[in-house]
Amino acid sequence: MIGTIPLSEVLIVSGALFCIGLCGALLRRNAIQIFLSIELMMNSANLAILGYGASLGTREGQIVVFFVIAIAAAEAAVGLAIFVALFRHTETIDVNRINLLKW
Amino acid sequence: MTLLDWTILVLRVALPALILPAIVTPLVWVERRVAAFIQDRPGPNRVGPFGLLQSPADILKLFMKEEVVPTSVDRLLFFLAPGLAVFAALSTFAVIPYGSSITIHGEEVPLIGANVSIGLLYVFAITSISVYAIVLAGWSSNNKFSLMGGIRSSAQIISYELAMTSAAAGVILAAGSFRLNDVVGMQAGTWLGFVPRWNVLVQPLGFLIFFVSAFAETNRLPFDLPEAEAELVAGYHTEYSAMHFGSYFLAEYINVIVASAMTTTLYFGGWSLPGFHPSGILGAVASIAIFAAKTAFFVLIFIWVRWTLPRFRYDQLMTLGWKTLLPLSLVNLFWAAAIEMWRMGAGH
Amino acid sequence: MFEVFAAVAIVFAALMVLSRNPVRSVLSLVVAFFALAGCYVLLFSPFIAVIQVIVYAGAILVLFLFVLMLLNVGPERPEKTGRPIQTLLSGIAIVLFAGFLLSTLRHSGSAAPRALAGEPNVLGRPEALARELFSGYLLHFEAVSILLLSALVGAFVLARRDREPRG
Amino acid sequence: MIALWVIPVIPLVGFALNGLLGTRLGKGFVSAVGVGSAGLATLAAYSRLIPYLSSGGGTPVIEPYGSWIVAGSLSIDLSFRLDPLSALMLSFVTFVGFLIHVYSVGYMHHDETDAGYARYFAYLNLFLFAMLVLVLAETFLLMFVGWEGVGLCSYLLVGYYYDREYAAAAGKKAFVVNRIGDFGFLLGMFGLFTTFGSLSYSEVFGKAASNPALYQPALTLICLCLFVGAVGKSAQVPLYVWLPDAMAGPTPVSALIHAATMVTAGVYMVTRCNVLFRLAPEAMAVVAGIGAFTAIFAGTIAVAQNDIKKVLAYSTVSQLGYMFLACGVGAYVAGMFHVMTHAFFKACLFLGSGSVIHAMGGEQDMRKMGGLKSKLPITFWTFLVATLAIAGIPPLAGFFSKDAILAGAFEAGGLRILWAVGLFTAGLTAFYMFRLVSLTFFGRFRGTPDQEHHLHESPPSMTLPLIVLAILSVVGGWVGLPAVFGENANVFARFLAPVLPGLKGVEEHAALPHATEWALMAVSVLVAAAGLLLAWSWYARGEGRTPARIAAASPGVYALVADKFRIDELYGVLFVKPFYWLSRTLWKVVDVLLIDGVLNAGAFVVELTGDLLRFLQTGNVRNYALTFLLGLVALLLVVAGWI
Repeated sequence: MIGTIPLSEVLIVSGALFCIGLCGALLRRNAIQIFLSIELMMNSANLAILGYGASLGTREGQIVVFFVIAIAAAEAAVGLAIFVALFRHTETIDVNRINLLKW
Repeated sequence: MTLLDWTILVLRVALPALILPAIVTPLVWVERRVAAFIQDRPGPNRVGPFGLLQSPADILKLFMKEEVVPTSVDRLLFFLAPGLAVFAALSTFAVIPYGSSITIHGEEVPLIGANVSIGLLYVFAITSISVYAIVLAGWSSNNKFSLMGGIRSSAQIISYELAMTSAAAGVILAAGSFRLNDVVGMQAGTWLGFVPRWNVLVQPLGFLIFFVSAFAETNRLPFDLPEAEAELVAGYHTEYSAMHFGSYFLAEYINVIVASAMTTTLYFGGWSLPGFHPSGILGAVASIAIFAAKTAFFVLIFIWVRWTLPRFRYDQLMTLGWKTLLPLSLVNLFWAAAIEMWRMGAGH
Repeated sequence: MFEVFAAVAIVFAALMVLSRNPVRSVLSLVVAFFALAGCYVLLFSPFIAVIQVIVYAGAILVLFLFVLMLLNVGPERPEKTGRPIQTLLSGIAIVLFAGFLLSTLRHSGSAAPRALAGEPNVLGRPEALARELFSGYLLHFEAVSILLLSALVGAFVLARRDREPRG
Repeated sequence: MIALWVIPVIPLVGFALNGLLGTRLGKGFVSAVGVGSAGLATLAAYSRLIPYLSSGGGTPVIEPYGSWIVAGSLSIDLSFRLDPLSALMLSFVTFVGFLIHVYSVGYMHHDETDAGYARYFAYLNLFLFAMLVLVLAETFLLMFVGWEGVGLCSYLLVGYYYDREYAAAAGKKAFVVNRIGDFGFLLGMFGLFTTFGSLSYSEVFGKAASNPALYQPALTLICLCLFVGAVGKSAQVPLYVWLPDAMAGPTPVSALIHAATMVTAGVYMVTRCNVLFRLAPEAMAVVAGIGAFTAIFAGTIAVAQNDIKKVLAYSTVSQLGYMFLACGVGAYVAGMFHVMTHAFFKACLFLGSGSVIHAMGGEQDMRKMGGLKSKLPITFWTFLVATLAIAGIPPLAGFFSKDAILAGAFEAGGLRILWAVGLFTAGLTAFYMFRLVSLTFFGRFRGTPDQEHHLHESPPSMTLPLIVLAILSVVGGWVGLPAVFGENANVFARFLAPVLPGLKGVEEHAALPHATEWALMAVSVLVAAAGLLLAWSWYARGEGRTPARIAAASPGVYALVADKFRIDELYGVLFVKPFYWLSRTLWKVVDVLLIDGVLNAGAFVVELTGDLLRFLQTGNVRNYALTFLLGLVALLLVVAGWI
């Protein structure tokens, strides 16, 4: 069980999750769902990092992921605050309808 | 793994999961009797001797009642939420050591669901799941009172979790481990021969913060704003009926027990007692009894407070959490760190 | 065991993307993250797994739910004007990227078919991790704490409702 | 012993104090600092001069203060030099400067605000600093610093009343015309450096004297360039036009800068470079010619001027021409002698005229004066002494110096044209100066009754310098008695002798026989007396009827002279207008059309590009994300080598 997971398997799972997140980020119109997809992509990266860390037998992977999670928390707080502020002005979080920043 | 190992594992995990709901039934009776005593009235005393059978009767009633589901609820989440609540409440107990250890076939088995290295963190992780049970209930009910209750509850739990975690961090600092068995172990023994080495004596402020936060976490009075019958009808479980309502009821009481058990473990030495060195089956049973007694004491305090203090206003609740308890918990953390440094200095 | 967790994670991640209802999206992601936490445990990182649950499931995603409930955003309505070119291009790009990524990863995996090494109890011990974090990475840790503080202030300023003149 | 650098630094400190704090601390403080620093500088200078003179003053003292500029083969030290020539300049620059500072306290006291007063004294101190640097410098470059410094102060002080348009214009004119001269000086310095590889006096002169033939004809060119600088600074034809206009500044300024010190810097410079000039006879001839022409030309203009300061200004130009005449004929000692005596009597005259203007309430037109003799006795007597001195009446200072120049011009031989011109100019000088005295102090008062009522003698702070300068105008010439009074009578010539070393291949003029010298003296005195008497009879006795008749008889000629030969107008047509036209053309064509055009074209291209590219900014975040991904895919494909 533990200790026999091949690294390539971890990486494939990570890659699959990343691609799923990518689909969501590109194809969804709800800003919050896009944001969720980005969080998923970040987690897939975490998985890959942990996989590498474990395969190399170091704790550095865990430390990097620790920081990634902390930064993700900060990012989520600010990002959601932006959505709230945005929603107050535009009454929508559909990114196709938020397009004031153009010519 | 042998069959015996599997059996032991299953027993270790299942025992508390089965016993806890069983305890809840008499606990409800106790609460009602105590409440009646405080309010100078008899309380339930008709069904069975001293009304002891009142609670089983109520439970039977809840099982038999008709399930009413409003039309525009999100059915999946609506039914998922109560289960989540009970699950979260039960699984917390897995990492709490409820007794010393027993030796089976020469192998020492600690009396704990899972003796993991991240015990306390696990407790907090599970606590965060219980938020979902309430939020989802509030949202899926498609009822503005429920939604308000759900939002209030999640905000309250998240806010007090900060203070609670920070207070518990003081204990972790002193123990040097997240493992709750280590926390209990460090509290065994005495100072000067008669003062128990309980954390409450070193970090009284931490204990106070933890215990107050525990009230908020369990949504008990004086912090029962998510339910707040008078304002929000019944909060997030307004739309629930029959046993789904019963699930929340059950979860609340389990949470009270778990919170008391946690307080006991972190600050009052858990199953240990000064001068008590458990050995053999008898010792193990004695340690479980000690643990149960301590926990029962705090459960009674929960009940006592509920029928004594009035409900806070929402802004007062938030002010208390963010502006009083959180800074105080940081003070406590610094205090714990200072003690630890002093202790390390004395060691050299 | 890992395969089970991974399958759950992938399925619920896909559900998250496919769901029209944002609340369901969030909940799917919660499940996916729990599954990922399980994967982390199997990768000798129990501490990270718990942090994952506490921070992601317990804080970040609750925040998402919170915002969704505050804004009361309904399910995504189908758009009147489709953007076929954009969708097509996105599809092509994603397929290309996915193909590239997966082939590369598989390639790297097969080139170095390393099984995970290390003593699980040693590698994942929180004490050892803490020692490393607070010695070699102390500066990073402090920097992140300042980042969190500024994010806190920033979020507060951004989401504040009352813009009354102070006086 | 005080180091030489202390002497100029004292007024510099005064400048800083007055310039930075003067406005706040009031007139008392400003006067104390301004006059005090000038006095201290004078004391410091004399504390060096007296030991130097008593020791005979043969060898120059050079005080190096370290390296100033080092770049490639160029290496210039920061050093000061005390030799007879700089000692001479130092003596009267500090002393006359100090007297004029004292005079200024009385002259400026009532006219100006605190700020203006502080500004005035700050500039005056700065001028003193620059002039001392100019005089004490050991290298051409350091001299140039002082040279430019005095030019700047001149500009600032001429334009002191900057709220009056003509004063501002005059300051500008002085600056622009001086720039032309400075350009010549700069070219001369470049020439010196390329020819001699150094800018230090001792090195340059030493090399030139040791092997004169080697450096011809560059030497002539260098001398001419340097002389252009001198022409600008010392107001010689054709660059003299700024000096009469510079009278727009306060009168003490005219006395200090535009009579006694700064304008003689050109003569000082030529004398300083006498080694070079004497090796370039063609340049000497040019110097003599320009000097003689300027002398007679400016003298002629002075005859027809009615503004008291203008007469003195043209007189100054004329006298400066005299000095260059002396240099040009090789009589450097006579030139420097005249520089010194001129400083005394011309400063006295300017200060006297200032006293008169002060009394007249700002009136400068002589036709509205007259009969001030009794009202301003001290001013009158000192003014008269100075006038007699400039006219060349023995035994006053001007007689000896002028006689020395005339003797030098006579010695030079040739057709004696230069001598004749000098002699005629001497007569002219006596005539117009006495015309001035007659119109101002004799006859009856021609001003308004109001002015007459307010006529008063000036305060002691003004009259005291007048008296001191008048005494100097009398005795100042006695240090340079001509050879007829004995072989060693000319102390001045002996003192300056080390500055004029003998040169191989340059013949010294033989001394004139005593009889000839006596005859020359007699002739010049006679001519001067004739001029005096003519002016006296025409203007004091005849009240200007005869000159009016003459002017009426030939109106064209008189108008031409009175209009200063319309040189300014000529320059206007010849230089200023074309220059304006050229500037305007450059502005319209090169700047607006070409430079701005290129710039605007660039901006237009950028704008156009932006106009087109901005359509990529759809404002749709998904488009951006897609673009991002497409870019990433492309990059990955390139890295993988698939494209």
